[in-house]
Amino acid sequence: MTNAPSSTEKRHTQQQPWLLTLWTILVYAFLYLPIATLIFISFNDSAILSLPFKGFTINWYEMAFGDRSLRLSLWNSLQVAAMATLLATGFGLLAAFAIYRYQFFGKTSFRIALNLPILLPGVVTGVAMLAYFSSLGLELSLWTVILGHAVFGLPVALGPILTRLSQFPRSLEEAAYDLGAKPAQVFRGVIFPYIRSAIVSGALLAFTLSFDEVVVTIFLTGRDNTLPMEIWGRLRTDITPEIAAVATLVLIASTGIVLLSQWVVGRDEG
Amino acid sequence: MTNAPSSTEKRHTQQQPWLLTLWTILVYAFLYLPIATLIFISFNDSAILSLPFKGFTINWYEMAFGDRSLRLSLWNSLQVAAMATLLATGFGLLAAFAIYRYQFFGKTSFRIALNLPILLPGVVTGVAMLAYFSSLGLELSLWTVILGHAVFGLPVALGPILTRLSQFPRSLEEAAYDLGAKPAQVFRGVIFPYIRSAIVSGALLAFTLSFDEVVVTIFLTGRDNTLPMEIWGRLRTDITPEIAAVATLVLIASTGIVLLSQWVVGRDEG
Amino acid sequence: MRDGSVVYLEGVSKIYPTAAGEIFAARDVTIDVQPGEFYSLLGSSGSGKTTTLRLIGGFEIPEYGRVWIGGEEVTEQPPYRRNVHTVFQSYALFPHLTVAENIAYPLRIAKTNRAEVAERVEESLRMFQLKGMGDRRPSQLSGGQQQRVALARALISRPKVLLLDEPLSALDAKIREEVRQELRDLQKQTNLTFIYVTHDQEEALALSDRIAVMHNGQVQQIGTPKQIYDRPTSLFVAQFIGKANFLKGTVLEANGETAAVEVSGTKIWAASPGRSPTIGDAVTLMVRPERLCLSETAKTAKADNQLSGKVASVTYVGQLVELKVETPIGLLTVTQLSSTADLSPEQSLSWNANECILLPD
Amino acid sequence: MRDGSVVYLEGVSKIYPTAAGEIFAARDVTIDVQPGEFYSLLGSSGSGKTTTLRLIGGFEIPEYGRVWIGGEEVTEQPPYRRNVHTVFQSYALFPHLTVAENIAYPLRIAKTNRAEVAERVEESLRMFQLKGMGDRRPSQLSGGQQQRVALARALISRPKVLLLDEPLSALDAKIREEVRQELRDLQKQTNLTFIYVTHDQEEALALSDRIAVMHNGQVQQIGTPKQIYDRPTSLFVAQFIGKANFLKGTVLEANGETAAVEVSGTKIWAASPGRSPTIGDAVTLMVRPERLCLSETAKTAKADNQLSGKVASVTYVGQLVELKVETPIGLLTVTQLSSTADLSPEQSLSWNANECILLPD
Repeated sequence: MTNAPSSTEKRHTQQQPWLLTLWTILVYAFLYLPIATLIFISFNDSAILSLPFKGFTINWYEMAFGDRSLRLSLWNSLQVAAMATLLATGFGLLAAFAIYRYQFFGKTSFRIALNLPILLPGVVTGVAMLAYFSSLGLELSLWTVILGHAVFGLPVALGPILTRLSQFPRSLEEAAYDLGAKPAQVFRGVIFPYIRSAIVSGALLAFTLSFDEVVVTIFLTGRDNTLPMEIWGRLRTDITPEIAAVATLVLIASTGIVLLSQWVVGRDEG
Repeated sequence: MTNAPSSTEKRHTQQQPWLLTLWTILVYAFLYLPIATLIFISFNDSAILSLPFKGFTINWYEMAFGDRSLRLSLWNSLQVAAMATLLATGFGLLAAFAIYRYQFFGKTSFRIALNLPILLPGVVTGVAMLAYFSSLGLELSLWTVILGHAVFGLPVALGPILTRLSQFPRSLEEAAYDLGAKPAQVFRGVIFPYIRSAIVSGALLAFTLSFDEVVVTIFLTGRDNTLPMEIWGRLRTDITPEIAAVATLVLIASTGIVLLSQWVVGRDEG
Repeated sequence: MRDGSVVYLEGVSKIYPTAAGEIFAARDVTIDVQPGEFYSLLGSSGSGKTTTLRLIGGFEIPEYGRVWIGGEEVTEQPPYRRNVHTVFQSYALFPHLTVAENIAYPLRIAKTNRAEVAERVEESLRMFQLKGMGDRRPSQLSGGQQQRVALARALISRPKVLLLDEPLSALDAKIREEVRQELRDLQKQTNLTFIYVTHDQEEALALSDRIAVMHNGQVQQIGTPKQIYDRPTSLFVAQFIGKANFLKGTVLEANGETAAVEVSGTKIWAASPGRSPTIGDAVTLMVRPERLCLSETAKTAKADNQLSGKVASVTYVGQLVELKVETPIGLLTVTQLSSTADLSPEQSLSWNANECILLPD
Repeated sequence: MRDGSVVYLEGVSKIYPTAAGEIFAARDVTIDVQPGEFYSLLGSSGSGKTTTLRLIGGFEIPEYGRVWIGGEEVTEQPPYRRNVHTVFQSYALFPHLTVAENIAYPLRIAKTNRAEVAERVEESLRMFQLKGMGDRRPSQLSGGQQQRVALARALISRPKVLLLDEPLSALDAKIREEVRQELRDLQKQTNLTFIYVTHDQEEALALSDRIAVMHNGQVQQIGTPKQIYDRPTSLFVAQFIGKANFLKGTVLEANGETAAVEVSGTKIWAASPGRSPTIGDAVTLMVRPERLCLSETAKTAKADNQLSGKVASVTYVGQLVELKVETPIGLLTVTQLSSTADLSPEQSLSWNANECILLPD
């Protein structure tokens, strides 16, 4: 109740979230120590897949690059991922348009149904596809793997396209019609530029998913190995830091593709 | 240019999207014929995992229920999923609050970093965790599997909680403070009821993911088998429609949990 | 169709099927728009004003009735075959194109040669004060600038008619009035036909040559702003446009378009434009609050209606002062220009019969 | 602090750090609010009005200055220790609680016994015309009803001061004026202190006992609505509130608070409330368009200022007619009440010195 003058000293009103900083470090550690260990071991001059660090070497990377069966499985993986991505993105684009454009009975369930394959256990999808292909009399090969990957790649590719399309202002389309553009011109000139980045992003995601997949692949492949299967196969026979080197390379490639797809989407929005 | 009277006949302006209907049927077929085949085969009175349908039997289900090692692996799976879900949801809830509440350096990258484990190939996570645990001198057991599942369960559980929290109007919290509630009362009375459904939904998703996981599990398990590993192990030895029966049961359980979590989220929003 | 109309809708209805049955978004709408007119469709949301505009633009096809543009029937023609362009509420600028490319879009679609496109875009940028902004993206412009780009794009291929769907609603209140003036000037300069959709009565009154007031999909009244405001033909229009005092009464005498009406025991003289009232009918009288004159002494014999009044409350809202005045026939609202002078509570209220409109119940 | 104030801010500043340095969301704000007052903080977005309200509510703690409520310093107290309640712009009703549970929330938190809670909620529901809606969820109510629930909840524990953050902005234009009246009546009945944040000058002028006009975090002028409108003390306030004609000129003569100013060769008499102008100073004169009187014949010697004029344009906006009149000192805007009579183009313009405010440049 005193008639005090205006205080001239600045009051500190910001809280220091030190508890939070500690917590952040813990979460990072929980998530990232394993990955850090992996990278260390891939450069560790020791023949077992474990620390302590005994000395720096790029020996394991040289072995990995010189390994013929690893190279072959990488080539198989790239082929499968490319074809599966093409199928998934193509069908995904059409499905996205169907959902966006028309109102029809069961639209909501159509959308849920498209997402189901990615939510189902890989084991179920794998057994189901195996049974299906053998019922059709198809022989197991990389082609059956491609079809399998396309099925769960479709919802992944569909996601970004659908999200972007749902942001597409209908008025842009109407404005183009209004200004004299015919339907094909509207698609080429207005809709496609709008969703282009989402298509690229969806395709990149589908590619990564296919490239990394193991479970469905094992059920559906014939004699050919993909890269993750090859890595995994070695776990049972000779378990050396060469695996750590290969896993590190896959890690870098996967992270790169994911970041790239995030960047592609972010660039056209915002 | 005629001075015509008002037309009295109704003009038809609705288009029939028959092309779309056809397309919808095709997509459904592409995605669901394998699953339909699986279910048929599980009731098929034939010793091979293939059609044609020879007669109805529940023999394969009886065999599956009577199988001791299947039962044991189911019990292991449930234990692992329950513990991993508990860890993932608990840490996820704390991480969600950290992201929501405070502005700190690297908030965006913190969020991306939390999601990375789910985007990484299972093979990479598996090798990394194996190397990490063996460096720590931990013996492989169901506990190492639980830790592994918790790492990628965290972002899955975090997702719905974070989405719901980001919709939480800050003004509700301020209103509660304004009306006399202390911080703990605000959390109990206002924030928790708002995100409750999202926590349940996130936990259900983490549970499904853990229950279905194979790749990381194989790297991290000791002697104990989980259910998907057991199914998969049999693929190499005796491949009979018993697998189709078990896969059908897993399919039903997984679908049920996913739909349940969708329903839980949907109920509190809208 | 009526000859000379640039846009003519003849008994047009648009029906949407819903779970609860069919809804008439527009019902039996007949309007004729003359060349060079600034024609407004005024109504609240759901009144059918935007549906009517979309029927003219070709985004909807009516279930009943016909649409003529420039003497040609276009009822079932798609938008790209109609010589009308629309300025959308959201402006609908193409985000991946620059300002210049947006403006050039209709010309590029029409395969105009490059040199002419460049020249006309340059001219258009100058006309709309967008010089030097041709290379920017729409997202880098202010709301007012975006609106000018939308106008420039809609006008570059010289359509007969410009349709405007609430073009000012996305703008700040501050610049809205400025842009309103620009729009009016543009229309006068180009002598184009504007069909303007708005829910803002002030906008419609200030801008339009004629207004069609819409409600529940139907046209309620068509007329000049003065006709709509001073001579509403229905209780709905009288209530929807501006503020008014409404008095319930019974017709005592009728003399052509003038009538005496008994309101709470007092005889009030009123006008009944266009129809002769029947003695004994229950009617509603409308008188605008700014048409009631206040004076401290009772004036003699100058006004048709005079009442004594007592000021009950005064609300000050800047330019205007709103007074509630207690009179023998109830509480009346009176609006005056604000002034620095004070007001004594005892007042005499007067107004002429032609300021007091008789509306059938 | 000044004794008797129910809320007193003393030189309060709130600073936000940004990449480009510190931003003063509020800068040296000093306001005193008396018990029972309807006090408005008026400004555009970013003016600091909401920050000031949040400093009173306790949602922000100021870097400089102090805050008193009811004679007690609360500068660093959290919201739950302050005896003020807020009605949020979004109403902030708890979606998982019913209407009755929302209203009861402050009592439940204060551990009031069940019987009293039930009784007071019942009374509150009756008072706010919410009877029978106690079991509904907020999402099942209309905007106006939600606002009444927010008011009921904020008032049930009988705070000293009610803070209102643009409470009408989420309502339809149609019912906004109605609710405005209800708010004013509620404040008069309960004799509570209201601190009301708004960007709508009409709302502030119509409702407030006093208004603090804010801009860039600072208070520009504090006064009654009439003071703010008729006697702005700065060019900013004169431009922000209402419409006005601004005339640039030079002071010729000064006589206490009256001055003669030369504007484009014409001598204009003006008032300079509160300060005596210096001869030779460049100044701006402000005159409101509704204070300019038009007449067809030049009146003699009644008004301090007289000009001949020619009507250049007439815009009709319902209650008002806005005229642009060409005069020897430029184009002036004149507002009149609309009437059915026509206007001749040659007019004489007159106004008194005390309607013409001199503002320092």
